Amino acid sequence: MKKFINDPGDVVAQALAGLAAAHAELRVDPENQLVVRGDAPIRGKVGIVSGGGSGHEPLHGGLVGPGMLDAACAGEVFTSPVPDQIVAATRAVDGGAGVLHIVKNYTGDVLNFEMAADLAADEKITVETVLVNDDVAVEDSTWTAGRRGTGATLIVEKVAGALAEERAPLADVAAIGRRVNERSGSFAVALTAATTPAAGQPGFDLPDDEMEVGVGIHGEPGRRRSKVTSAREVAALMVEAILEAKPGLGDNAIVLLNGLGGTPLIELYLLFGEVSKLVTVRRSLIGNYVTSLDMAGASLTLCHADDEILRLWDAPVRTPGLRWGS
Amino acid sequence: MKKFINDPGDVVAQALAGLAAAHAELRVDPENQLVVRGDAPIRGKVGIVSGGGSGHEPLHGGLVGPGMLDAACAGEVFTSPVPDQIVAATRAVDGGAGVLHIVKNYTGDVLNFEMAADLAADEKITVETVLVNDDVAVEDSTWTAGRRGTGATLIVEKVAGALAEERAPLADVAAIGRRVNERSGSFAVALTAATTPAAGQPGFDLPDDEMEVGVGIHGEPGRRRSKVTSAREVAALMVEAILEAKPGLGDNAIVLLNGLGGTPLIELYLLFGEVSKLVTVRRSLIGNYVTSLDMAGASLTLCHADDEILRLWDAPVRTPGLRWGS
Amino acid sequence: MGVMIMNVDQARDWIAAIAAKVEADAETLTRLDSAIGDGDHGANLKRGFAAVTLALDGFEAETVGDVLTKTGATLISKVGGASGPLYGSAFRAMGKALTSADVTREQLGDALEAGLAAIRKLGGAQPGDKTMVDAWLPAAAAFKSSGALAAAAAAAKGAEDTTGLQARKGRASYLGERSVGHQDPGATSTALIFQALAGT
Amino acid sequence: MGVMIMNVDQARDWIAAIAAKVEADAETLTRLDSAIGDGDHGANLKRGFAAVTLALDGFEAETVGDVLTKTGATLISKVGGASGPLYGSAFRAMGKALTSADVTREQLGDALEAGLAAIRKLGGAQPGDKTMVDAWLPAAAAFKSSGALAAAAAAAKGAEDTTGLQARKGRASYLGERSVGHQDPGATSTALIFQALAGT
Ligand SMILES: Nc1ncnc2c1ncn2[C@@H]1O[C@H](COP(=O)(O)OP(=O)(O)O)[C@@H](O)[C@H]1O
Ligand SMILES: Nc1ncnc2c1ncn2[C@@H]1O[C@H](COP(=O)(O)OP(=O)(O)O)[C@@H](O)[C@H]1O
Ligand SMILES: [Mg+2]
Ligand SMILES: [Mg+2]
Ligand SMILES: [Mg+2]
Ligand SMILES: [Mg+2]
Repeated sequence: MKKFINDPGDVVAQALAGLAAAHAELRVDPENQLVVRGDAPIRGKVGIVSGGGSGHEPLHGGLVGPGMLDAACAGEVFTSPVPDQIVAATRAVDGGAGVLHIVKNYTGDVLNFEMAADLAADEKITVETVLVNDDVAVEDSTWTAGRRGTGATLIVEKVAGALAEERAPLADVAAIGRRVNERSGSFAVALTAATTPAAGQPGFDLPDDEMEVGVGIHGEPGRRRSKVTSAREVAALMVEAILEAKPGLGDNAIVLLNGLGGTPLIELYLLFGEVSKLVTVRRSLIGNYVTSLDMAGASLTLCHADDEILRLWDAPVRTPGLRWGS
Repeated sequence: MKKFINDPGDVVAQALAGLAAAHAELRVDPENQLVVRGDAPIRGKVGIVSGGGSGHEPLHGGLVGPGMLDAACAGEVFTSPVPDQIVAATRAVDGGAGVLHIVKNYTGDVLNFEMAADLAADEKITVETVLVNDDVAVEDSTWTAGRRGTGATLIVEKVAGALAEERAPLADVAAIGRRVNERSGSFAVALTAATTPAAGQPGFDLPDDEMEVGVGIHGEPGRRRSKVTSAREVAALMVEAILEAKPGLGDNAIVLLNGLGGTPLIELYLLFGEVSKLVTVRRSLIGNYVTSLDMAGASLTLCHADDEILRLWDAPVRTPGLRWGS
Repeated sequence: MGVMIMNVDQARDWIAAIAAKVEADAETLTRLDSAIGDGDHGANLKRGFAAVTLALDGFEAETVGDVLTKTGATLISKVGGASGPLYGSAFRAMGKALTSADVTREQLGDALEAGLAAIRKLGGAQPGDKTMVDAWLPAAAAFKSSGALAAAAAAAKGAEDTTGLQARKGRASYLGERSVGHQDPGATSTALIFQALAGT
Repeated sequence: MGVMIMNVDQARDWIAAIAAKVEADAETLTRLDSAIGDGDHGANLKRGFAAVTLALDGFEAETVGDVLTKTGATLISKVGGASGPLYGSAFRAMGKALTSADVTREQLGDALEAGLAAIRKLGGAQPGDKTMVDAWLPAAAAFKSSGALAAAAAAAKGAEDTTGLQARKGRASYLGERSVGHQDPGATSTALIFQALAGT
């Protein structure tokens, strides 16, 4: 394993120390693995908390700031955070208007956030939860843990964050988050497996001419393998998989063409060019946002936007990983 | 070779087609491999043109926009652009106040930009050139082609771009670019080699426990190899190499901790945390900016800033790859 | 009333034995989790039980339940992932059920059932879904009928038998049919818990 | 006045022969450039001479120089990198020197010297710097004294002899001592140009 780390057991805290050194506008607590907006809690504003396993940077810690998250809880690599962290974050951002938890649909994340929400209720903090489950590679049935939360998380966080910034009430902020999730679908393809610092070797072996189709962002393999094909075919495969599961998402779309960590921007742009021929792009974002450590690969997220979603997507945001507007 | 491409011979134009689809505010010409600000030429504003081989994205095409470049010329992967492109870009951004060429110091880039400047002079366009040569891994002697231009290019482009935006005259814009270059040093370490689409295999073989020290961004190997060490030692190595070659750069520094393409953000932040203990950070930028396709590795750039440089660094910028301010 | 089979010190020994087994088998658990999950189950439990060991050191326990409740709470606050809340809740439920300094086999058997119930309530897994339930359920039943050695054997067999199952809960469910042919990591760590109880 | 040795059609044949050799040896050139450069020399020249082939097709040339000037201009506008301007300028300089429909060996020899001078002026390389100069220089001299076959042999030997040199120009210079032991890709492609001239 070749990585810029000191000790496989202490990667997350040390990376957060780097985030702290770079971003004085954030309150970073490397020990408890929390990232909080410097000006939180904001009186009367819904606080927005997300979190999950580390290894997906800039998600979530890099998306804390005005217009997006108020706090993020970083778990160990690919491991959801614990309730204590989530409660601490919830407390830190409660400005009296309640707190929204944005949770990716994985058993671990769901259970830990649930426990935290119970504990927060004991402290009389009102918590609502938006569950993100956009990954159409997983069948949404009682035979699975349900669809995973992936790329749409970023869009939910951006849009809900913008509405919260306008001082909308908790119910509305939660509702727009759910609306974005319902109108979103994602699909990922990996060319290599991720290597966690703890395991020290790739999570799965992938022959030199094969790709994992419908892969997850936690190093888990996909539903099937196939020969590596052209970018044109990969784009078609991803778009079709999404539209088959959730028809209509290709219209009026916010398109996130996301790198999984090890794929260079030149390939992502090339792939986006192919995707753009197949859907109606209203807004686009191309780059490494919801990553899986060093995995080479890409995910496509389509969000069938409406005017309100577009307006909130365009609203200013100022975080380490995403910034635009004034 | 596993890449999201259609045809190894047609990667650059197709990636630019993706950039065009994503960024309507830019005039992208995939065929001639040019990216131009939508509102260029701007009367009375110095036009800023850069360019170089592709594979370093977002450099340079992703750095075109208000506050930074007016145009970028994309060569083939790792191959400098040709004079025709550079002249076309120069013409497209000449608003009567002259044009600045920002050129990374590689034989190919230098020769092609020189030829282009001669041709532009024939068309009565005043061109000044800033040569960027910040990579201290190369000895600056008559026995080499001189130091390479790497990470500092981004800082030169940002700072000169900001001054040009204020309508400063060509001589001043060139002077600040040169000042940034003089006050900057960079050093890179690679954990894997880059694979160009044309070659289809890594540019060099690197054993599982070794790193290339002082590596370049065009797939060229470094000056030596060593065992992979801790992030702490890598940070010390990079800082020492820079300060030994150019003492004093660690004070009042703009620090660019740059990923070479295949290294995830969590490692870059961890590495930045170590660097931040060794230098006085005034501003920082962490991420993949001056890349070498899929190479895993990182480069450190230190720019010993003064108040003017800091002011221009902080000025608003709005490009696909870098944006802040209003 | 039956014979006392576990006191506070023996409860501590049980937890210490689990910690030792988890430490020794962490790589196996991670390897199993790499195949059909995300490759962290060994690291998760190692981190969790190391924290439990620290937490119990010097901790004043009056009852068997105190030890188990502390274990559960520590797992919840240190592990994360799916297994943290699940095992944490199981130990908390067992702790709640064992309110004396010495417990009988019947009481421990009921507590193991309560632990299972907590896992099932929180995680919603049915038997056959290829989870820790598939080891814990037969183990708890065997404990009641035939004691700790039988429970350890039943847990081990339950874990092995998950190999043929298709996962319907947890990350392994994402793989659909590809999950068949691999042993479930959580069921495997449950087997360690029951081996530790039997002193094997 | 000497014997005519090249007319317009033969000039075209020379360029066509270079294009064919570059196409055939592109992988070798790229491999050499991977070792001490950036691995694109083969692709660069292939792209360049393919463009030249297209440009010369149907192009009306009156003189040998027209063919070579067109070749040089096309290389400059299609290749990029270091070799594009260098070879492009060399062919342009040769073209400028050969202003008739038929040229003598003396004239062609002088033109080859002019090509070398253009490379040296633009790139600033000295003999021994491990560049195309180290093949072109002995080849041009051999052409003058002993003709095309000798020139081809001298270019090949010059290219081979770059192996022992430490690079002082171009990308290979970044490697310092590590550049020793590898043959220079540009010198190798220069050998192809002279082989094509000799029809070997
Ligand atoms: N819903 C569930 N009910 C019971 N056990 C579950 C459930 N989901 C997952 N598990 C168990 O948890 C184990 C995985 O634990 P671990 O790897 O630590 O967490 P994560 O899956 O979050 O990475 C699985 O092997 C399985 O036995
Ligand atoms: N200054 C120079 N003078 C003469 N030849 C040079 C010089 N710099 C580089 N070369 C030649 O160019 C060759 C490399 O060409 P190429 O790979 O196409 O360009 P690049 O180095 O820009 O990738 C080298 O092998 C060398 O022979
Ligand atoms: Mg996990
Ligand atoms: Mg090149
Ligand atoms: Mg796991
Ligand atoms: Mg080259």
